[in-house]
Amino acid sequence: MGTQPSPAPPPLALVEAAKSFGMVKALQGVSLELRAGEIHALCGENGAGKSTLVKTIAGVHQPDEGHIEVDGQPTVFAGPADAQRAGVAVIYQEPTLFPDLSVAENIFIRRQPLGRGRRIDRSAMRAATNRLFARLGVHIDPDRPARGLSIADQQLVEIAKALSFDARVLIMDEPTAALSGIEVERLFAVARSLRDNGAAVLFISHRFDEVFALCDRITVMRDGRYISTEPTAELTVDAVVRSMVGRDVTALFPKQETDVGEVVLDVAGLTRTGVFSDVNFSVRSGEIVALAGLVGAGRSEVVRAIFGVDGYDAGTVRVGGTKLTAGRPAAAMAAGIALVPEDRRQQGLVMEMSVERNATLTRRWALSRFGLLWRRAEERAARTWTDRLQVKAGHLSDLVSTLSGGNQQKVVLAKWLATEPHVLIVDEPTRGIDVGTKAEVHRLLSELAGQGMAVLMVSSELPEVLGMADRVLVMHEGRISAELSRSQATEETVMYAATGQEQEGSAA
Amino acid sequence: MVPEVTTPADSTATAPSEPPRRGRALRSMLVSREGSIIGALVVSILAAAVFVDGFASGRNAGFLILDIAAIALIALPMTLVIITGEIDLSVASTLGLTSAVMGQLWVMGLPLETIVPLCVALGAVLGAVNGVLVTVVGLPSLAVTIGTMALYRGLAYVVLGDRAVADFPFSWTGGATAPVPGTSIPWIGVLILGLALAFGVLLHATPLGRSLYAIGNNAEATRFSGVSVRWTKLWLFVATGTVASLAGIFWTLQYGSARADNAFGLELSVVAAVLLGGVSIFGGTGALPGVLGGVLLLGTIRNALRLADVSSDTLSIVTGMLLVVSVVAPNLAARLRSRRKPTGPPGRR
Amino acid sequence: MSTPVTETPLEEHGGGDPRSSRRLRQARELGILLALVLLVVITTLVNPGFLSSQSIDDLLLGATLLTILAVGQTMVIVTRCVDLSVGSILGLSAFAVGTLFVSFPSLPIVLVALAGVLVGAACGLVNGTLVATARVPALVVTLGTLYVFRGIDHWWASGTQINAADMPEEFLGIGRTSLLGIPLPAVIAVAVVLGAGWYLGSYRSGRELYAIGSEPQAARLSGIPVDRRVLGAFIANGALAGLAGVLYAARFGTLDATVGTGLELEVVAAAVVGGVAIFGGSGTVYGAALGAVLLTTIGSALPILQVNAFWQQAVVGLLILVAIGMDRLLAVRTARRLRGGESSGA
Amino acid sequence: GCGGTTRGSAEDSGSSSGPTTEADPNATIPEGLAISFLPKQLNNPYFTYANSGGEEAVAELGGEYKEVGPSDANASSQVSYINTLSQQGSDVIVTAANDPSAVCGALQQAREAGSAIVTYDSDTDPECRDAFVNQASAEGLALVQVEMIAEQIGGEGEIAFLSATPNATNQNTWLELMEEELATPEYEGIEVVDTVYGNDDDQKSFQEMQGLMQTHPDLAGVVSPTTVGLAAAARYLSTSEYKGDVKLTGLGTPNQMREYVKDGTVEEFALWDPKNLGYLAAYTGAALAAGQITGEEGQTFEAGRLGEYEIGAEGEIVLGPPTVFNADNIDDYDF
Ligand SMILES: Nc1ncnc2c1ncn2[C@@H]1O[C@H](COP(=O)(O)OP(=O)(O)OP(=O)(O)O)[C@@H](O)[C@H]1O
Ligand SMILES: Nc1ncnc2c1ncn2[C@@H]1O[C@H](COP(=O)(O)OP(=O)(O)OP(=O)(O)O)[C@@H](O)[C@H]1O
Ligand SMILES: [Mg+2]
Ligand SMILES: [Mg+2]
Repeated sequence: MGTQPSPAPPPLALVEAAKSFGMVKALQGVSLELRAGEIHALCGENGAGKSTLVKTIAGVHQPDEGHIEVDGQPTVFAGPADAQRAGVAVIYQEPTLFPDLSVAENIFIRRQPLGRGRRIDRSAMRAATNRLFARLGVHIDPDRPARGLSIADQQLVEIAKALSFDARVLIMDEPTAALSGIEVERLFAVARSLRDNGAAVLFISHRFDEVFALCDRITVMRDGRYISTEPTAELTVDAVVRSMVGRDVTALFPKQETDVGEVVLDVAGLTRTGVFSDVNFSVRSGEIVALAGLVGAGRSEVVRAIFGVDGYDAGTVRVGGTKLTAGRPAAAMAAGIALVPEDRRQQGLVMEMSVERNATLTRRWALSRFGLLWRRAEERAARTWTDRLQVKAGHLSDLVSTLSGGNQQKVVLAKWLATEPHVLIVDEPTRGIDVGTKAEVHRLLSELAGQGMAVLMVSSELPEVLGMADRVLVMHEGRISAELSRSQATEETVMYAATGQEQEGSAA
Repeated sequence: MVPEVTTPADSTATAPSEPPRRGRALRSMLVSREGSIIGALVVSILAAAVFVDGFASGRNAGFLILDIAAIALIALPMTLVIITGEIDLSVASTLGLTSAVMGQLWVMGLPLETIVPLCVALGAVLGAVNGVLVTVVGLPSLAVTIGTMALYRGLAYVVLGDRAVADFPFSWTGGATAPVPGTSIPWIGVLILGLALAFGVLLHATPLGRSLYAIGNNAEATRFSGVSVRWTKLWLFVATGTVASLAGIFWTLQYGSARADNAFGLELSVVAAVLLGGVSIFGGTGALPGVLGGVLLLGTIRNALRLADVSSDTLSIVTGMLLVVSVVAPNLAARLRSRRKPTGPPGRR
Repeated sequence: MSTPVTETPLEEHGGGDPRSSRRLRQARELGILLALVLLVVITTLVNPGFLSSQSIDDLLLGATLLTILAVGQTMVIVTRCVDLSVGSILGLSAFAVGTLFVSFPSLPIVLVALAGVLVGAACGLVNGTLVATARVPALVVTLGTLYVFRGIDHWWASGTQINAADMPEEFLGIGRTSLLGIPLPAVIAVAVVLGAGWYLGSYRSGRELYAIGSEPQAARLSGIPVDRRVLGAFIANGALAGLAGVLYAARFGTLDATVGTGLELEVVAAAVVGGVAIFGGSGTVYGAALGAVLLTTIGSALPILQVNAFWQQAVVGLLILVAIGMDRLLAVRTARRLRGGESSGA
Repeated sequence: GCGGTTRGSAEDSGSSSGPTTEADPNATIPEGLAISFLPKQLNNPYFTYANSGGEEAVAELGGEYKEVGPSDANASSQVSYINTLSQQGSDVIVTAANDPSAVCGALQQAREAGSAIVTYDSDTDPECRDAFVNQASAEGLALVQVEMIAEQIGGEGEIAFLSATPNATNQNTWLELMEEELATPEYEGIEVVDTVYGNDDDQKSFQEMQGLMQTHPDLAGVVSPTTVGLAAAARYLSTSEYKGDVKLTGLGTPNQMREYVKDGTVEEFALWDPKNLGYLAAYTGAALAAGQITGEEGQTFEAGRLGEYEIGAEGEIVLGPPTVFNADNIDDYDF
């Protein structure tokens, strides 16, 4: 590392660390210094080893080689408790809450304020929780159970938990993936104030605007290796992307112009009491329609109802003119709908099954002969689509849980594209996906539309919405508040509609 | 439903605990878990044949098969149920209730030709009750079937009370245990083999079987893939009830005695055999050959030890140890492997 | 989405009722209490003798063992484990107590009782070690040790029986003396319930048991010593089963190798009826204790209500189904309320 | 010549042995007879004690004694053990049936394979065994219990039965006979108000007793024709307010009941000597295997220290009249 040494040894450093999982070398000779009073970004493609690095620093994994230094002293973290004692607080990529415990207890587990006789002092704990939420500018009832919190709220509780440590080192692995703009701003404000008070912060995100707005230095990783560390001021997005991918990335939103055909999907008066109501829209073949809105607007719920995994109370869904039975995903699939869900770990993939079986799960019946499944046919079918999407996996029989997030997302896409749908619904298709893969996904979507597929895309990323969609539907509190053509849709018009302000720009 | 009783250990410790190796997943699975059970079975059969007087005879083989018949029958659908992450503890009570109803109907003068189909239908209904409570109402199957275990056994007593009905015609009772002509293998053995084949093909080579594993691993993602998790589970419970009542009919004829307390406590033996056969209690893994191996292994060891005049206390200890060792050994082996090589199984220290 | 355009009202986050979970739990326990009261009232109306002091004593004594076992089982179930070997542990510990009295008639009673508890704790240690250290599913392990402990018990007893005459009068007296009008074993059971409830509710390590059952993976990431806690829960459960064995010996006086056979599912049923989630993470020992008392009361009320003895088991089965069904209903309603908090505007 | 004398010959002669052949009262009992005891449940103290008598007899006969059995009192587990014994070529199987019909098939197969079958304590269907050694005639037992309770409650009042399992063969027979006896004019003043089942489980019996007391406040006496039930009921009474007021009698062992007889909870109870039961069963088996008897009514044989016995109807052999135990004689017995 070529930067000049700081006067005091860094509070936390990783030295020449290596870590393998079976055949996968997740980390190889990676060194990283987190300095007091600095926000440090870590960038890299999916599977570059960022989360593994975080877990190594947090004591979840022990490095196979190399070691950790605390204040310059080599240290061994035998478990997360050791890291916590050394003042390291971590927000993991996947929320790690206890659904049955109250929000306050989730934040203070193992460190609950004690009263007389070492009993837990509940009122002190509640007060402390409220103070933390006030700092984050949110209000979540400290006494409610964590079960049922939206993903955004879960993430906020995680952040509050990390803050409560008053840690010397704060590590955030994609904390903003589920947050909306305002919450992100608040989080940044808090992170900056921590930095100004002398904490070392490590920030991981696939959103470059955030990285450049917040961080002082950027470290890039590729394929488990350390590539570079540079001050943010001396870098551009293109430069970072180039070192991440090892080559230049072509256009992020390769929108093709297509011929829009017949109406394929037609949704009328769709209502689910308390969640969304009177949702009307249609999608034509060859068209990409984006469903935009703030987190919690009910977009995922609408597409889940269309696909039939959730029921609905009123309204109709038609595909190619025929009405779909409510609440039956099999019927939706038969009619040619595919849904790539937003939560790939819970809804998209069977993590403990092989890549191959995940890829063919949607086509079990189509691939069977005389009611029996033959390995050969399965393997061929799986290979076709994983090859087309360039899934990086050691072997098709490897468990899908061993793939990186981005590659997992590709497997989900593969399993649905294999059904050759007429209507492809994608919910947050690029959440947590690196730039390279993101561009590929976008190219793929646009190519599919070009071939006449009707695409409905739920996305929280405005650039993606604006870059990809032929038409934008904006949802606010369970209703469609605006429908914008490609030319009408701008950041302003979409955000106005998303926040519920009536706009003259909304057209039928 | 997620599997209800899980260890606090990471999921990786319980799901396939070995790191995925190169090569065919199926083959490595056979080499590891089912293979070792079947290996243990072969070894114990050979050892018993050499060292235990009277083990290696056709007559004894017949006894052995009759001994494990009910367990083997119920273990087949139970395997599928456990693979989907559920469990059915009411099977022995279903068996008992079927037996009681069979006795009562016989006392009332119905011919057995009518009684048998009625009893099979009853089993399907009892299974459906479990299934509806689990899938439609959404209750955990462990709790539901503890409840119906008490309920069905109680109903059996309500139906038949403390009586025993034992005057079934010999043509039926004798027929139930009669051997296939020219051999000493009872007919029931052939029936079990046939059913095992059917269930095996269903589980391992059909789209339905594939979705059972998927459900056991992640029911939500499976539902998102267009599988009707509810219907699948519902039918599995119906199948389990049906087979349990078949076992009840067989049991009644085998012992020539319809009683409310027939097969009391059998559910734990069935679950033990299935788990010994390498099915994970959390669902998602396991194979039918392994389960058959597990059933036969338990039966063989008990049969051989009895012939060797080992007392029933020891039998009980051996059964328990076998179960514990069968789950502990692979885990310890994996740990030792990971200690030797720096590359450990995922997610564990 | 780096360009926040307008202020959104953040106050709307995570709406829902305050303290709804605790209220749910209380509603749950009140429900059982209500069922219990109803049962007692009806039975007393049918037969006033049901509330005589003798029969209340009998009832309390009868519920003692199941209550203590249910408390121990709750501690294990909240960590998402289960212990099916409790019946065998109870049998082993009871027989150990009897054997000690036979072999060393001069040993002080307290010491013998302690030995009984220790035998239970040792069994719990075996279970816990296998579950926590070897990382194997609790259901499988304890199903195995159910057979093993029972086998050891049989092998040890080998056909002998220990009778009341073999045990000191003062020891058997434990089952007969009463404190402030309440039988001593019942007092012990109440103390166990309160102690365990207090510990689980107000101490860090107690709350960590709930955390472990709620989300094991997260528990590890939070640095909770999961293995140690689970081991502890199993040892505590074993010790309580041992204590139950001691009380069994004192109360019933006749001991052989079959003591406690088949208790395990009844204990789990008591916990489940008492609202302890079989998935772990929620439920209280108070609920479990109420469940145990309710099941015992049903056992003694049905004969008095002239319900055919053959119906008893069926009624217990129905009750279990109703109890878990009610849990589910309450949970669904709470979930709806929690969700409704945010989108009620729609 | 009938019956196998050794394992090998037993197998060889196979189906030729059986009760149909002629009895030879003078046949000698061969050395080395394999006599196996299969109780309802292993490690049950009652059977352990009874079988010790069997062991004594087998030693006198110079045979090979063996005791096997399940640890749960199940007919199905018993069948496995019968099959095992038959496979081992046991010359004599002495068993107490958990279910009169469920073990029948297996016993008959064993018989075909050359084993002599003796039942003791609980019989099976008569056609499945060669002889049944009855601990006491059912009538004798019923009578003595009725006499005891009638005398204790002064010939008048409500009584109840606390039995074993609802389908225990012998208990049910006794209950039936006792009710018949109580229906005679002599016992006009006595009314049977209830019958409950403690399943031969100590705790359950205890609770059932307690239930009886609450349901029937005017209860004058309880008869428990099972050792487990009697001991549990006595223990309940000894510490309850009903002690002395409610009379208790039935069948029990002196060791279990000594305390309650001495503290006045129980005045009198009865039982046979189980040890003699096992002893007689062993001799009966040996006599069958040797061909001295075939199980026909009227045949006689020597049973060691117990003297000569004659086979009654349906192959039944009665041990003798039951013994009544009370404070005067209880210390003379130790079982
Ligand atoms: N527990 C594990 N077992 C096996 N392989 C693993 C495990 N955890 C991570 N890996 C592998 O290690 C590599 C690095 O993964 P990691 O999660 O660190 O990537 P990442 O940079 O965080 O990616 P993303 O941006 O998608 O979150 C990947 O190839 C992944 O498949
Ligand atoms: N896990 C959950 N449990 C209960 N309610 C939830 C949960 N997740 C979301 N909700 C509720 O469902 C509604 C819609 O939530 P959701 O956040 O999925 O909407 P969305 O528009 O799809 O947002 P996004 O997809 O960007 O996360 C909200 O009222 C939210 O509170
Ligand atoms: Mg990551
Ligand atoms: Mg969404």
